[in-house]
Amino acid sequence: MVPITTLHYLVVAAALFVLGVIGVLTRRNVVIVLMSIELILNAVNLNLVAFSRMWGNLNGQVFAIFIVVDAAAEAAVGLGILIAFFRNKETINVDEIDLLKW
Amino acid sequence: MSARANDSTKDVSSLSNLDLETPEKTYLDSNELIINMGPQHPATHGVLRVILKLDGEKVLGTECVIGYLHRGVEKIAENRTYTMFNPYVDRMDYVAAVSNGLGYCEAVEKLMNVEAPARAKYIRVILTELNRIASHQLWLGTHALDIGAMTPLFYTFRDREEILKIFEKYCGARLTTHAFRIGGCQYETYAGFEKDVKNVLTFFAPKIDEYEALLTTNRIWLERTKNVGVISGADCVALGVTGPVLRASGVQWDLRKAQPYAAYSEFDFEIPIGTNGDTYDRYLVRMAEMRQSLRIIEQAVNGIPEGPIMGKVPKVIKPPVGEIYHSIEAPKGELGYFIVSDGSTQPYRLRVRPPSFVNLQALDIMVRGLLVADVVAVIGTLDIVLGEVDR
Amino acid sequence: MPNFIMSYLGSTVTPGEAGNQFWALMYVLIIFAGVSVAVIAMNWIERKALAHFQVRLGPMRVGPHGLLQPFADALKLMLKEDIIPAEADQFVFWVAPLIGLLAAFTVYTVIPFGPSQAVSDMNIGILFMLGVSSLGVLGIVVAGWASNSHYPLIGALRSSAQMVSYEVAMGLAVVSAILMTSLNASGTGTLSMIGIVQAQQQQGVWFIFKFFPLGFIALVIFAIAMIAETNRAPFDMAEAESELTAGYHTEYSGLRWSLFMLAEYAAMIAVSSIAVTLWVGGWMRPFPNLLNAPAWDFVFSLFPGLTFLGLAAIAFVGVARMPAHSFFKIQRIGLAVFAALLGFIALLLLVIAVVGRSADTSVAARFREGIDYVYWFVLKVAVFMYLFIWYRATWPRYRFDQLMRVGWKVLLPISLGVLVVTAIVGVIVS
Amino acid sequence: MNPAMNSALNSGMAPVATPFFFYMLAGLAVVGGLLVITRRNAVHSALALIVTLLAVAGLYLMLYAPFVAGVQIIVYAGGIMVLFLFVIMLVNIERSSKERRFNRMWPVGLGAACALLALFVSAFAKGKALFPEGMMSMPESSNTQQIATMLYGDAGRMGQYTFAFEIASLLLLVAILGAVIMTKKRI
Repeated sequence: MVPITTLHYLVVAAALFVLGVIGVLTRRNVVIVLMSIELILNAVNLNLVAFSRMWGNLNGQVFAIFIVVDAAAEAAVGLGILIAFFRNKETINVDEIDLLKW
Repeated sequence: MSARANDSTKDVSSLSNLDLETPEKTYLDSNELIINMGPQHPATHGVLRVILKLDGEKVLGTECVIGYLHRGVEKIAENRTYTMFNPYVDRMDYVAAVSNGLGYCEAVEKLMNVEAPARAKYIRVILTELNRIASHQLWLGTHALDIGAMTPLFYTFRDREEILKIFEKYCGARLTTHAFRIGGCQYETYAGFEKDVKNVLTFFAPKIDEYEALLTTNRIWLERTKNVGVISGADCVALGVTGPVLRASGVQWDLRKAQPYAAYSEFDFEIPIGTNGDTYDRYLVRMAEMRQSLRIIEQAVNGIPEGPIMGKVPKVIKPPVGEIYHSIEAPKGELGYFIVSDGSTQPYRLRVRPPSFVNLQALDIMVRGLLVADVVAVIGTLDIVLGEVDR
Repeated sequence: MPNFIMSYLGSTVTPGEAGNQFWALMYVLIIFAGVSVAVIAMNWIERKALAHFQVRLGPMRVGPHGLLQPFADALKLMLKEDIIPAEADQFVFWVAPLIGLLAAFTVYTVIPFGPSQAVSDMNIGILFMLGVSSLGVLGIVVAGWASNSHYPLIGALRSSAQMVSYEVAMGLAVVSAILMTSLNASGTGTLSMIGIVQAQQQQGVWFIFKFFPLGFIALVIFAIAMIAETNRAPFDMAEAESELTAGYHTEYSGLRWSLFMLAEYAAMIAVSSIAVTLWVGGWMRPFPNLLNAPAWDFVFSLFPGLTFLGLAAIAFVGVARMPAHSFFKIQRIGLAVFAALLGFIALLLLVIAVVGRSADTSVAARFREGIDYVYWFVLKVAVFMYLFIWYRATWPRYRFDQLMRVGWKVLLPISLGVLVVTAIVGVIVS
Repeated sequence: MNPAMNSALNSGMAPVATPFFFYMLAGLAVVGGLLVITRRNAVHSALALIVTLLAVAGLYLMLYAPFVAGVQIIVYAGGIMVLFLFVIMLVNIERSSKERRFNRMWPVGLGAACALLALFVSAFAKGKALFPEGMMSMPESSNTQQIATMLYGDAGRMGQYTFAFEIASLLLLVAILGAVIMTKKRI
């Protein structure tokens, strides 16, 4: 069997990233768009950790932790906006979020 | 909550013709949540159905749907003779059957203008007060269980057994006793009755302390009951609420003192009252009432006179034409009987004023603005028996 | 074969660490079976203890003193119709109990029953445990949602809010214990479960007594939070039967319901194990440093046998006290057999203790050591489990807002304070 | 998660059956990701995302990054996903689940998918030349400690990322306040 190299991880990360991008671009449900963003962030994390392993350097892992922190903040604020929006418009459809001010 | 859950209850909201406070627009779909509590629900003490209108967990309003246990007791009375109807009243408030019988017998006696002999009155007082303790014990156990304390239920049921044993020895039945007859009592006390009752007296005082040790100063119990289900004395009076609920709101009103019946005028006892009218005060009032009942029983059993137990009552009970309202202080409040007689052997009309039914009205104003968990506590503290509410 | 067994018994590290896949798998199986048995035993003990708290007898009919009741219940639940409500989300409804069960059982991979008696010694052990046990909430939330009914939904929302809130206080209490592990010469702490117990051994004190009362307060906070985490009385808001009928599992029945119960009890044992490992010295017997003579070792190694002997004696007393009526004949025989079984186990343990008393590396000695470790660990866990029952019998239930207030306004500040004070004291001491 | 694998990874032993676990976890992650963006029901998407996150945590373990894996499980699977599920239950998803799932951006999605395909092909074609096969060895057993040193510093000195770490905590505080202000009816 082929030994597992950094490349393998990068391919998985790329796949997750592309799936995330497709989700963000095409889905209409805001919750799922936010989840797709989490997918993208995970793909980035996987890359960072894989490179950290490749170079024997922990900077990548520390970056990954910062990204997790960022993801938590993003999820909290994003879902907060979503609820505030839902309270006013009673929809969670991105296509209907088309006004600058409401 | 999600509207998935809401859709199925649209028909329930149309049932409600109460003008419930419109909920604030919330982020929860801006719809209030309507929950059917009961009739199959562990905390509604039988088959009470409460439609709760909730904002999250906050109660905006309630509506009680009753009648699931309706047996037409008042209608049955019109088709039975006065004597035959006597056992039926036991089935209304089945945890305080003796009180029900006492109220009915006294009402008919009053209508016929006969009086029970002194000894019968004393026996009546002893049994009724024993029954008051038993009823309060059952209330305490189930109320504590509703709030989440399992153990008091078993303690109270263990101790209630002693009282039920006396009932069983006296009249052969434990729950629906049919202890009294119109004009007095049918049975003389059994040998050792007084000893048994005195045993109960010495047995119970420490047991009540035991319940109090479990609950009275328990932090969680205090937090769950203090300032929960507050009702003012004026509101109580306006709604006709009676019994411990009324007294816990600071109104000193007890029919045993206010218009003494049986032999109550001869005993020395106090009417415990509360100040805040919250669930905790109602708990304290009922605990104090159990102690007062012990006092009454002690005086009664020590001063029980000798003599006949049956008054001069004709074989066929045929009260004169007229009407009468007689009420007694049942464990749950004022239990009244209104009897219209057309001179025949059967009542023309008999109307019962059950305390639980009237007290249940207070549920709505007591729980508005509280949480779902408090609804359970308040239903428990009202001490309702559905047999009596629905009749 | 003996060599093969010795290949494991001779090892001083966990099978996972030694890369011994066969024994690692065996351990997984043993722990799965052991936890299941413990859950069954806990079920019986809880019912009996609760009954005796409440002046009643509890199960008495199925088997002597109801000993077979849990098995009968399990059988009943398996045979019961497994109802999936028509409006429920079929797949999620199906998968929800499994999530909870998986989370509860995965935790056991890092629980150390002894220095080498664990599936694995992860160097992020405690982090892993907290993380995986927090996954259990997903099962509850999803179960409440999938039932598509009001009571389960409210129950699920309540319990998820509750578990997420109490995790914070719980985590801070755990951190203060982890901080104590770093009070050694190198100043390096550890997150490994085994390392935490060893740190207590090196410092010569269980962390419950360390910097008294700091360790004790942390344990109390953890003990309160763990009750909330496992949804037990007085924090059983999620399944408050008098308010929400049965909370998130109202719509569940049969086997699926029993999986929820299994997960709940497994989670109770798991959090108790964390508490034991972090504060009460894990597998260590009392005074391992003070009374470290081989003679003391021997005395303490008699405890498992004596415990079983005591249980056997109690069971025999039960046999003697049974009414002489012929109706009880089978029950008497059953209880006598059970007592004899306990006595046999006691005898076996005592023999092992005597044979393996020398501190050499023979099979018997290693075996004796292992039994000691597991015995003390299980005994300590059992004390915590008893507390769960005791609380349930004694206290009323908190209301939801009060529960959140306790979590955020009482436990959180106290645990933060304990953490800061522990850090300061630790710096001053070292 | 297989215990033998985890522990072997943590203790510096040669990992067992690495390719098997890698392909299993990678497959789980990708299938989970696919389900996230295709499921109609948001709760199903969330469950799929949980599977992906746990699989990625497993991949971190295989990359000798146990601390990151632990953080991933605690923060992502235990925290963020519960938040997501909570919000899904609060908002009305009945309507959105009946509507069209996708908007008119599908050509872009198709483009992205094609890009992915191209990436796979190119990686297959010449990827091996780009990345060395061997990996640098790291002392995994003190992974947590080394990360802590980088974040907090050691022996009185500031760590490399101490300042960034403080900023991150500030970010979290701001996020908390923002979320509370936006969702609360009345402050």
